[in-house]
This record gives sequence, structure tokens and C-alpha cells, in this order.
Amino acid sequence: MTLTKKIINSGDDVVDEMVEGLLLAHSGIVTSVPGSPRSIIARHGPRPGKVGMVIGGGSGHEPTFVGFVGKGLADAAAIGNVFASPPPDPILACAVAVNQGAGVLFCYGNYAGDVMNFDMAAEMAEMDGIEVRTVVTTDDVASAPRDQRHKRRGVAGNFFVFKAAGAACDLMLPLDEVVRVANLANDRTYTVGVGLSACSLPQTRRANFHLGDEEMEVGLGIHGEPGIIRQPLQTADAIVDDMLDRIFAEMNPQRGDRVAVLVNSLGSTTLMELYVMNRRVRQRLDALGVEVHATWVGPYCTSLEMAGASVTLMHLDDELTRLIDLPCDCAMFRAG
Amino acid sequence: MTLTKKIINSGDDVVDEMVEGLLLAHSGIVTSVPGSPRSIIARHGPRPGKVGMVIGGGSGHEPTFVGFVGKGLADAAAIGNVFASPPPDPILACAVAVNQGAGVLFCYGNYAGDVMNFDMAAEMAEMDGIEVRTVVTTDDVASAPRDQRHKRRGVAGNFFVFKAAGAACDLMLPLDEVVRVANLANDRTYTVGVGLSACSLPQTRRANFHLGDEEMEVGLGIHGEPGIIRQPLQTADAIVDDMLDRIFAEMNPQRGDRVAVLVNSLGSTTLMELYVMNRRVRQRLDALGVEVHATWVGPYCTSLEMAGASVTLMHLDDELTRLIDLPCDCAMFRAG
Amino acid sequence: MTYETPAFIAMFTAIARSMEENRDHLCALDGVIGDADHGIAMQQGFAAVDKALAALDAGQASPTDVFNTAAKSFLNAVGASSGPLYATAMMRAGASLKGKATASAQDVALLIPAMTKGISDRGKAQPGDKTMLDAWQTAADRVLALVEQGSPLAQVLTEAVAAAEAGAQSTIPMEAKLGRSARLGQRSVGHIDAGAASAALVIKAISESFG
Amino acid sequence: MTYETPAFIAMFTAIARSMEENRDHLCALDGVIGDADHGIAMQQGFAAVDKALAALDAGQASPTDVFNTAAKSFLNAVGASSGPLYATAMMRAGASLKGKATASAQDVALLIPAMTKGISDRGKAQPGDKTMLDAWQTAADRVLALVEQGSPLAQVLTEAVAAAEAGAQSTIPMEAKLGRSARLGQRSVGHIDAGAASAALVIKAISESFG
Ligand SMILES: Nc1ncnc2c1ncn2[C@@H]1O[C@H](COP(=O)(O)OP(=O)(O)O)[C@@H](O)[C@H]1O
Ligand SMILES: Nc1ncnc2c1ncn2[C@@H]1O[C@H](COP(=O)(O)OP(=O)(O)O)[C@@H](O)[C@H]1O
Ligand SMILES: [Mg+2]
Ligand SMILES: [Mg+2]
Ligand SMILES: [Mg+2]
Ligand SMILES: [Mg+2]
Repeated sequence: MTLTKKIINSGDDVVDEMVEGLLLAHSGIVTSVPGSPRSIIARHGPRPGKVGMVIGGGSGHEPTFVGFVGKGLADAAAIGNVFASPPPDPILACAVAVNQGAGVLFCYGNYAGDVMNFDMAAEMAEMDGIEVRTVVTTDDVASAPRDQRHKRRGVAGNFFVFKAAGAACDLMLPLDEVVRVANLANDRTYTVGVGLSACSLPQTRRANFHLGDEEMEVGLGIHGEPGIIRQPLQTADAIVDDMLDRIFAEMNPQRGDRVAVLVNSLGSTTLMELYVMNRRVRQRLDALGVEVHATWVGPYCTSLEMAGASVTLMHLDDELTRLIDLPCDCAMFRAG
Repeated sequence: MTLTKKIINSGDDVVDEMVEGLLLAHSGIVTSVPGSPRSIIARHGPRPGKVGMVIGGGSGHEPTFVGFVGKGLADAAAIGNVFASPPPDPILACAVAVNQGAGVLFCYGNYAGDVMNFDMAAEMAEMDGIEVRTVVTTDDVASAPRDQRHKRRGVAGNFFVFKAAGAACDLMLPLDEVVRVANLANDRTYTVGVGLSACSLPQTRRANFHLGDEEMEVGLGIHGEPGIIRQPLQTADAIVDDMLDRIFAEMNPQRGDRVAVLVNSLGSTTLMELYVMNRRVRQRLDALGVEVHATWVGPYCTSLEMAGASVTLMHLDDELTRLIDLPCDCAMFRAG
Repeated sequence: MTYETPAFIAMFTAIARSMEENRDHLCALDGVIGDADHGIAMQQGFAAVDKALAALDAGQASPTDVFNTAAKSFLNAVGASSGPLYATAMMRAGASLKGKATASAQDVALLIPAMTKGISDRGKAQPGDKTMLDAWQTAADRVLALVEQGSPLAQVLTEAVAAAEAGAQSTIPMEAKLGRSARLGQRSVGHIDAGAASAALVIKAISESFG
Repeated sequence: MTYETPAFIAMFTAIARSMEENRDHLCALDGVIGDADHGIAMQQGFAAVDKALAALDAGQASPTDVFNTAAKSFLNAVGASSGPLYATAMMRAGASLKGKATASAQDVALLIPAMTKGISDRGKAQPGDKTMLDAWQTAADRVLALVEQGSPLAQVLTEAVAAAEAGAQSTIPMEAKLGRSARLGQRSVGHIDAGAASAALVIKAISESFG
């Protein structure tokens, strides 16, 4: 079997070299904790009395998570190997670095590995006298039935949950309030993704699953985990309709409601395709009389070079609207 | 032969549907000329006495060109079919829409089709009493020998030339000065790209060229035009070294010089890979004592879903530094 | 024999059909040394022409109107290199029929040199630059020679097709000087120019339409 | 027969070698229902362990030190699900040898139940959830039964391997309840769990190292 082609030096070094390159590129916005290069912290985030917000997870989803560190967003991100949760040490280093006495929020996608490692880091932080609270994101509608929402994966909707929670921290809300906001944001955020082709890990350079030439996988995860159904590739409109039907079934949108929209590329799906999708998203929302308050289109939560896309809706209320609108200053994200 | 998979409705409609979707997503920043949907104009760009700046070219390079329309950048972009120059009409509509009496700059990549269509539009604009001046970008070092720089293609370096010229317009410089700045920026901008895999047009959904499983094409164009040499895939460091050797041979960097860096994905090459490349770019510049004033990393000038990347250096002087630093407000670009 | 508006509309329909059939083939040719879209440009351009002409009132429109409408719709549908080149070609062809409600056999034959002039004026290519002009110019030269000799239209067109095909084939050993493939130098040698290949097909469709 | 620090270091070297050899195979298994990285995690984790242990002063370090060093280096190299699970397993194994400079054959045999306890405490999986615990628990149960009967170490380990392999195979018809494959429900049925497959290999390497 032929190996995939990547511009890397070695699969074993790729994460460390990526971190090096990104710290150089965005040195005005982020730096790393001395002695813990995979603990990325915002230069202008933490300040006295502010709740510190630590996000993180495996690499390979860039700009998630590293790109979302900055003033008004996350104060720190702990970076793992490709598709692997970071171990507790770099998470703890983040918590220590951003702790300003007001406690720390851990916010990350709901995966067994992340939960175990972040929980270990939380225990260690508590031993250091740092109060830690955790909110895991569970926006992937396709990943478990509605009555088991807590089992769902966190995917591109991270973007909205991090934005809202980061804004709450920036507004100097206390830890309890930040946790409430993060949970509220997560509860009101819904994502469905489709995959058109596999990605390949830099260490193996082999496709991590196989899809037929004409097939797509509906509901697949951002690590290539299988979804709920494999079917022939549809048109953009049909794909979006199916995604939105699944989201609407849960969100139950009413005329006059407001949403924020994220049309996200999993990697190699182009902006051209995403904008075609966004057109359909808007048609459907218009038809329901739902107002689109803001739209983001682009590769925000990727799965290496996977082809595919996801649509996320955040069902806004007044509080979330204000939080989403609050300016922020990170390396790869534009707000407002 | 199997067709590539894309999230589209039809190859014939994809450009119009993309434009629709992007106007909806970025309605605060861009709109289109009434009756000419492929003429995208900045809501807050044109103003009395300001030189109007019109960019444009084929689709398939997003966020180039549409993403670079906004205050402090281009006032308008005319959008063609995939990989095809727009015809004169939408270009003319842009010129008419942004003309504020101070003249209009046409700035676009140097391709036969673009030159013919923009020149026809310029003639038509002149007939309408609009003064038009043209600067074509020619940053692709690999596309012609040094003594035939005027024959070179314009590729990712567009980004820097547009930024500098757009800032000059925003500073209300007169047309002559804007043209001087655009030429200066172009003369000091150098790009080399490598391709790892082909892209496919939405209408044919067939790979538009063929590369072997272990091969890369050095110097290829952003439409998949062949480059200068086809060779086995190298490491990231070796690829960057080769790119920079070609750039340095022309730029002739001196200790103490200043540059802006763009590490650009042609489509499916990931941020992870680009940051690994950026690490090497910085190592090489550090070794020469060249200061990096600013770095951009990401998909800025793509070739549909092609795998590959380019490195662009802009050899800054004080004037260009100031222009590059000037804030701008477009849908997909972060300055400063 | 004389030719009126419907004959020219039919000619464009024939070209459109040929481009439709050859779209992917022409894209593949363009892919070797260019950007793989030439078939799309030609197909889309002539489909737009066909559509615009179908909307024309054939009773009212002159042959010149047909060519001008074709030029405009081709250009606006396509852009690219082919757009200005073919649009100018069609405008020159239209100009050559100016004021005539009916065209003679000779008028029809001279459309090919007129179109060639348009392509040459717009693109400023030289024969030997490895462009569509290599097909058009070879055909135009042959047409002019035969018209000079007073050859019948059927013969003129048949020989024009053969000349265009030879002109297209002649681009294979050439090094590209203009257009996207210009930067390839030696690497462009050994491949036919896509624009020259489509030119031969256009001329063939014209010939069959009047044959 | 008794076992000292070098024996445990050698055991980890043997595991590391096996994970190196099986990396791509384990990734492929994980790819079917997970994220295709399990082989990398195991290879990278045990390579880090091997490296950390090579830096240890074998004259100074106790068996417990070996396991604690292994736990720490595995965890920090890997993260993921495997990191906390195996790190906790190794810490429990280290604790079971606490204060002993030399370990008895029975101590060695009881490492497997100790590690299993760690995995179970950390991951809170139940047997039947289609995880690595299905291999570890089956092996641990067999070990405890044989130790109870006073069976010799060689036999205990040989049977532990067989039990682990059976436990791994038993995951094939199971529906996943935990970890990345939990959302698959029915679609996870019919495929072996990658973590269970690697667990059998780890236990095999332990067995061969002491056999
Ligand atoms: N200056 C020129 N004069 C004549 N023909 C040209 C010129 N430049 C390009 N061409 C022709 O155009 C063809 C390419 O057309 P097309 O693929 O439609 O446009 P683009 O180059 O914009 O992709 C080339 O194969 C060549 O024959
Ligand atoms: N809670 C758990 N308890 C025991 N084993 C688990 C648990 N969650 C996951 N696993 C095991 O971990 C394996 C996956 O490990 P690995 O691929 O290294 O981590 P990740 O899931 O983070 O990619 C699964 O095959 C399963 O055997
Ligand atoms: Mg993983
Ligand atoms: Mg083209
Ligand atoms: Mg072309
Ligand atoms: Mg895994």
C-alpha cells in the first residue's frame, strides 16, 4: 500500500516541530510555559481575579485548540500527540500558569482519553490548591441518542462553547458563572459532520479508514470514528438538509429564534464547497424564520487532511449573543 | 476512472452558489454590485477621493481573491469561473462601483487570460472616463528566469502586494503613488511552491494532472501548471531549504534586513505541516540575521483541494513595513 | 447559394455540440501543460452562445447580429483566455458581414480569416508560439489561397479543416511562448496545445455545418 | 527463583519490542472502530519507558522504582486513553512490590492482577464493555486461580497468555460501551478491540520475558 504524502520531517517529531513553528509565527499572541512546550498560554489572557480557562486535546485538529488561545478566549491549551489527549503534566502546567486565584475551567471534547487525563490533572491541581471545574463539550448530535447527550463527542461546536466561556472569563465572571455559561453554551450547540475521505496519521501515513469511491459517512467523528450511516455521496443541498434535519429535531427552532452558524471543513474540503453549503443553511433557516446572527466558514476544527465538513448551530439567547459578539484576539479566529 | 468527491450541487452552478453563500456569511464586510453578482465590493472601502482598488481572477483560490476585499485592502474583486479570468463586464462593474474620482488600480496575477480581460475592462472604463492603472503580480520565482520577471506568474505573493497597495489606497495616496507602491511591493515579493497531489475541477471531477505516489512537483503553479522539476518527496526541512535557496538567490538578503513571511497551503496541506515548515523558515532566516517582522500561516491562496504549499517572503523596507502593519478589515485575513 | 441568419445560428449549434462532446478530452489536453479547464471554457462558452442565439428573433436579426450576440455571450460566460480571443474572433467575423442580410459562399469562406485576425489582434501571438493561432492561421492561409483560386465553398472548407488539423498537430513539437504553458519551456514540447486542438474542432464544425 | 530490578527492566524491553513490531497492525485495528492511533500510543509509550529505564541506575533502583519510572514516562509520552490506563496499571504493579528488592515467582505472577486492578480503577470499565479490560481481566482471573492452586510461574504465565488472547477474541462479538467506539453501537460488533489486542501482546511479552 502506498503511503500518503505529507510535508513533515518525521512523524515522531511533527507535534513538537509544529508547536515550535506556531510559537514563532504568533509570538505576539501566544507563548509556552517554560519547561512545558506543549502548554500554550495567551500573552494577554490571564490577569488578577480572572478565572483561567484551559482547553486542549489531541493535535491534528488545528486551528483547534492552539488557535483559540488569546485574550477573550482560552487562556491556555494543552496539546497532545496526534489524535491523543495530552497527558496530565502539560494540562497541570497550563492550570498553574493561568491560575489567578479565581479558579480554573477545564473545557474540552468528551473523549475517554481526554476525560482521564484532564481529571488526573484536575486532581493534581486541587492538591496544589487550585480550584478546577470541568465542562466537557458534547455537541456531536450523531454520536449518541438524545437521552444520552452526556455521552456525545465534542467536535466543531467547541468553537462556540470556547468563545462563550472565554468571553465570560474575560468579563471577570466568577467560576460558578463561567461553568454555568459553558454548560449553557454546550447545551445549545449542535453539530453534524460528514466525511468524504480518510485522513492519515503522520506516523503511519496510511488512510485511517476506508470509504468507497462514491461514498460518504454521515456523522463521523473528527478522528475518523465511524458515523451513523454510510451512503452514496449526495449533493451539497441534500447533505446540508440531512444535517439540519438532525439538528432541528433536537434544537426545535421557533420563528424569531436566533442562531450562530459554523460551516467547518474537516481538512481538504474547500472554502468554495463550504460557502455552497452555507447558502443552503441560510435558505433553510430563512424558511423557518430563524435569524442568523453571525456566520463562520472555514477550517476551524479539522481532522488532518480529511475531506468532509460539518455544520454547527448555536441556538442563541441574549446572554450567548452578547458573549459571542465580545471581541477576542487569538491567532486564527476573527470575532464580531 | 473514478471521479473525485466534492460537496457541491453541480459543477456549473458552483461559483454562483459560492458567491451567494459568502455574501450571506460576510454581509457586514462585502456585498455585490447590483446586477453583477460576481463583482464583490467592500461595504466600507470606497470613499470620496480614495483610489479604488480592484483585484480578481479565477475562482478556486479562495480566500484569494474574495477574502481580501474590505477596508484597508481591496475595494472590489471580480470573480471568474474556476481557474478562469472573469470576463470584462464584472471587472468593469467593479471599477465603476469603486471609482471615486481618484482613479482605479487593477491588481491581479499575471496570466494571459486575466491580462486580456482586465485590459478590455480597462479600455471600457477609460471610455467611461475612469482612469485605470494596472499592476500585475509576478512573484512566482519558479515560473520564468530572473531576466524575464515580467513573464512570471502571480501566486500567493498577491497577498502582500494587495495588502501594501490596499493600505496605500487607504492612506489616500494618489493613483501614481499607489501604482508605485504596488510595483515596489511586487518587486520585493518572492514565492516558491511545491505540489504533492493534483486538484480536480468541479465540472470534470478528474485529477488535473498526475503525480507519482512518491513524487512532488517543485515550482508548480496555482492551477496545477507544471513546475520546474519533478522529484521524490523530500522532508519538510529539505523542501523549505530548496524554496528559500531559490528565493535568496534573487532577494539577496543581508544581515539586518527585515521580511514578512507567508507559509501558504495550496489546499489540503494542513496547518500542522505549514507550522513545521515555518519553523525551518525561521531557522534559515535567523542564521542569516534576517529579522521576521510578521508571519502568516494558513490557506491564503489555494488551488482547490491540491496538496502542497508555498513560501513567500516580502523583503520589507520602512515604507512596506508600515503598509503591511496598517489594520484592515476583510472577511478572511488578519493583519498586524 | 446564399446564407442567411438561420445558417449561422445552426453553425453555432454545431460548434456547441462538438464542444460538448469533446469537453473532457480538451480538459485532459489542457491538463498536461495548462490548468485543465479549456474544455469547460469551450463547452460553456458555446453553450451560452447557443442559448443566446435561441433567444434571438431569427426573422429580425442579421448575420452580424448573430456574431455579435455570440461574441458577447461567449465572453461573459467564459472569461479566461478563450473568452477574449473567441469573442474578438466573432466580432471580426460579424464585422466582415456588416450590412448584409444574406452572405455569399465567399463571405462564408472568409469568416475563417476574419476570426483568425481577431484572435491574432487580441492575443498578439505569433505562429509558432504554440497557441490556437497555429491552427487558425494555417486554416486561414489555406482559405485565402483557395478563395483566390475561386475554389467552391465545399472544397475550401474541407481543405480548411485539414489545414487546421495539421496546424494543431504542428504545435506538438513546439515550445510554448504564450499563455499558461509559456513557463514550461522544454517541458511543453511533445504535447498538443489544447487551444489549437479545439480550434481544429471548431473549424470542423463550421465546415460540416455548411457542407 | 527470585527476580530483581534488571528482570523487570528486561520485561519492559520485551514489551517495547513487541509494540514496535505490532504498531501498524494495532493502528489498523483501531482504525476500524476508533481513531487508528492505538499502535502509535503503545509503541511510543513503551519506547519512552525503555529509554527512561535505560537511564535508571539498575544497582540503585528497586523493582518498584522501575514500575513507577515506567508509569511516569509512559503517561507523559502518550496521554490518550492508554496513557492513564497503563500508567495506573504500572503504578499498581509497583505498589504490589513495594519494599522488596527481590520479587518471588508469586510476586511476578501477581503483577497481572495488580495491573488489571489499575486499569479497572482508572477506566471504570466493566468486563463486556469491549475494552482492553476484557483481555486483562480474563488473564488476571486465570492467574489468581492458578496462584491459589500453587501452580509454577511458567504455567501461570503460559495460561495467562492464552486467557488474554481468549479475552481479546471475546471482544469481537461485543458492542462497545466505552471509549471512542462507544458511539458505534451495533457497528462495533464483529471487530476486535484494539486495546484488548495489544493487551494480549503485552501479557505475551511479559510471559516470554519471565519464561
Ligand atoms: N495570447 C494568446 N494568443 C492566442 N491563443 C492563446 C493566447 N494565450 C493563450 N492562448 C490559447 O488559449 C488556450 C487556453 O485557453 P483556456 O484554457 O480556455 O484559458 P486559460 O489559459 O485562461 O485557462 C491555450 O491552449 C492557447 O491555445
Ligand atoms: N474506560 C476504559 N477502560 C478500559 N479501557 C479503555 C477505556 N477507554 C478506552 N479503553 C481502551 O483504550 C483503547 C484505545 O486506546 P488508544 O487508541 O491508545 O487511545 P484513544 O482512545 O485516546 O485513541 C480502546 O481500544 C480500549 O481498549
Ligand atoms: Mg487517539
Ligand atoms: Mg483557466
Ligand atoms: Mg486553461
Ligand atoms: Mg485510538
